[in-house]
Amino acid sequence: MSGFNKVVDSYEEAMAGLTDGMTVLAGGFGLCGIPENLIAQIKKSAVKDLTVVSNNCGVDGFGLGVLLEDRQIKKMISSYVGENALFEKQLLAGELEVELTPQGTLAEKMRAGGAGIPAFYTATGFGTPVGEGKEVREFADKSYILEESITGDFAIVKGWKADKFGNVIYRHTAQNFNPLAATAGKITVVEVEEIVEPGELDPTQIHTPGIYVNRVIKGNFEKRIEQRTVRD
Amino acid sequence: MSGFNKVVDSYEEAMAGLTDGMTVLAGGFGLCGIPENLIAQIKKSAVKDLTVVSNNCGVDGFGLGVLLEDRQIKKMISSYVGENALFEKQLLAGELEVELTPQGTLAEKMRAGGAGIPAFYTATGFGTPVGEGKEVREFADKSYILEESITGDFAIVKGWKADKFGNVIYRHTAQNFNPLAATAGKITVVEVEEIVEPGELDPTQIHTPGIYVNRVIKGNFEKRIEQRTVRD
Amino acid sequence: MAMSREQIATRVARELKDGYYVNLGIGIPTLVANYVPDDIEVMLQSENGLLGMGPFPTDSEVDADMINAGKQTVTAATGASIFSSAESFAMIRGGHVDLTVLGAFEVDVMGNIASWMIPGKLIKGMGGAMDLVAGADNIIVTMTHASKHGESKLLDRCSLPLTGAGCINKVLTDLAYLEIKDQAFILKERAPGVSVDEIVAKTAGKLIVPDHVPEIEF
Amino acid sequence: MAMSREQIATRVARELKDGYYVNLGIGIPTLVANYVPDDIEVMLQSENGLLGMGPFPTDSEVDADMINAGKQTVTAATGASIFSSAESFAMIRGGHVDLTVLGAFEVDVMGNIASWMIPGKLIKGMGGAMDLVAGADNIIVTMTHASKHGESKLLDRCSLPLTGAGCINKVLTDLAYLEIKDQAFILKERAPGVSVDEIVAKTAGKLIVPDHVPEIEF
Repeated sequence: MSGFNKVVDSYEEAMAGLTDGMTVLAGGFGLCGIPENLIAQIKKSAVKDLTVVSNNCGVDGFGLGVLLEDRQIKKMISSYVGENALFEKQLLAGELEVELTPQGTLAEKMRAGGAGIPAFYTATGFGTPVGEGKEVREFADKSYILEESITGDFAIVKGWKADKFGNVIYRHTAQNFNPLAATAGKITVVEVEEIVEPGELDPTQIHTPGIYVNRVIKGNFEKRIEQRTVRD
Repeated sequence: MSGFNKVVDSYEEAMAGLTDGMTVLAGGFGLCGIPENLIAQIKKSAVKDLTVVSNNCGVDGFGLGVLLEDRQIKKMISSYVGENALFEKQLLAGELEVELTPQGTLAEKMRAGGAGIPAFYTATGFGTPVGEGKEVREFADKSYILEESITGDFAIVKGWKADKFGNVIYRHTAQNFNPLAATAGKITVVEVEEIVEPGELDPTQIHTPGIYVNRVIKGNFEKRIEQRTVRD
Repeated sequence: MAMSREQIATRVARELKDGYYVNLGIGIPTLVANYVPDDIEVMLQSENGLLGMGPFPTDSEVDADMINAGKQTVTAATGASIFSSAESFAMIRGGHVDLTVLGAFEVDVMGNIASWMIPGKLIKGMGGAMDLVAGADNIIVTMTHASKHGESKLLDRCSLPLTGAGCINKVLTDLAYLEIKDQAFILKERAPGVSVDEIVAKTAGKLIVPDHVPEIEF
Repeated sequence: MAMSREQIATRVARELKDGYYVNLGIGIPTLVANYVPDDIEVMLQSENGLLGMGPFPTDSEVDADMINAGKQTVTAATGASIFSSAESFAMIRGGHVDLTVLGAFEVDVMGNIASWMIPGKLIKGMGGAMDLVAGADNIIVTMTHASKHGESKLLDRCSLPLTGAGCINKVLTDLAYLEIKDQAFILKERAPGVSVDEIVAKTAGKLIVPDHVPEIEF
């Protein structure tokens, strides 16, 4: 099984090949299902001028937020960038470029990128600042704008379990953008809580088939909670 | 749970509202995972002038092939229509209109239809008869054609298990086009081998969420095999 | 008197029907879940990838992998499904959600809505709001009728950058329930004790007032 | 002597690398699976929605819900995944399959391929062939060099309706292995005992013959 064994043993190896100026697609929504150790490795590697595609940019001091500290991110493509004072500061200072993209359009852009669809039409954003400069076309009397897909040099993904062949399943709502990012990276790296033998995952229940995955690593996760809300 | 209980007790009820001239999206690949009893009900109902969207058109005497017998189908949108002598006869006699669509484009058209994407670009079919009359556009120096999405008045789907809320899972490769058709029908009807209580299916492992499903019925299936191939 | 947040939520909840799949935005819309009539059931869609949102977890149930679109820890209801963000927005964009309730800064007689950005102040991003308003056929906007400074939020033309164009036709404010039709607001109901005159005075956009405008009853 | 079907499959199999995801078309391409070198592993993608196709089932394992793209009953290999047709073609269209092997009626010096339709005869449909040729970067076409009537299938311009335009650069026939470059076929290898002259005679499209054309060895 050597040819399909995607398991790597170190985070250095997991992110090997990432260089200045690359585009990185990151799974996660808020702090849920984020590849926290892969992000930490990017910080450690000190690569800069990254374009990062992720729904959010973490918070101050955790998640993608840590990449702002040393200004490793040149540009963010995100739907929501609140909850982050350093982000705000860099944005207002003109040190950070931000391309705000509606959440559903962002998800579809990554899926399309992975699926060989270079562009699609959506009603989302028509008539708003998001639609400015984009082609408008009518289908059945409704107006849509043309959105182009996104691919990345790297995709960094947080899974729950993966087998050694890179088949991945996600846990609860930690799925979010992860399977979409996974399809659209030239090199897709998945960190998981548990690595199992091929055959242990039910073939019909795999969220990300191994064909999309280049490297798998087992990590330990803090899983910080952004809004702890409980009932009595 | 009445509002979400999608279970119907008869095939008449399952296909109620289907009338002449409607478009029906059908799951299945070859004879695998086809909604055989829903098809039989369409035959029984004697509606005609249907446009049927399905990868194949069954075989003589089984699957969608039975709808050819009384000429209930006006037009087929399919990727592959071999294995069917009556089909061939009606096609050559000009009694049946056929829009041949590449398999991946067909799958994506249904997915897009269900997802509110009216059209997308694909390289598939560029420079071939499939691309004739369609817009060509270049993205990153490669040529793509514009393909419009498909929706239907009805979607007929074969699942393995569904809960009463219409959450569906498929068995093995009987999944194929079923979850795509399910998203794109104004009325989506799913016939399954087993109906379970809500909560019995793992929420993270549902192939078709109940929001897409209007009616669920339990059926008995012949599951005819097209090419029985065995090893010693 | 102007309706409370709870009263607004209660009135919105009357639009719910048994078997509805509903997406509730942050703020007043979230409260709607507390006022679902006893004799019906609805299923809440959370756009991060959850259909069938349950109540907040107990302390011991809290799970970092189980959150809603507001990033709050939640539980899954019986019969829930959990999926990717692409699948979630396929539902939303594809028009499969029966009712969407969300807040706004402004709406106008064209059915435009502005809810995500105030130039010069912080831009947090639109999140899923643009997809929600573009994809839904049935949207209720909830907001105060006027700003703290008394400026009407119901305009002839939104002044802020839009979230969606021509997609809104129902607005519930603290003063009134209005529908948007033929480039005007149509006053359908008024808050208990609020006069038509007050609503007229606080509505900057073209307003049509029928002969009879019933009071909302609680 | 012209290569047998088995020899063609054996030669194709030499293009496989350890860890390749491979889609094999119907006919000769299917045979390639029987000649995978012992020291490597490949995973077969079947476009109906199976990654990791195993051998045919035993009689007792036969399952109507478990078929391949040729509608044959199959099994799943260890580590397989099974998914929808949209996901399957996302893999194919997105260029994730490492090698695609398929048959053809004709190929030409432009890299065009015709494989799905013969006007006037029955049209069965293109199935997944158009997606496969449009999505893959690495395609090997296998076919006989000439028709039963002796007509070359390697042309300056395909005469039949195309499956894909400008997407083929490797062709293995019963007589030769050729690459397509700069609007010509380049003769890279010849079948054992087949002369360059025979290949030249049976190739209608522009052919470039290098000084040395090695024989394929088995």
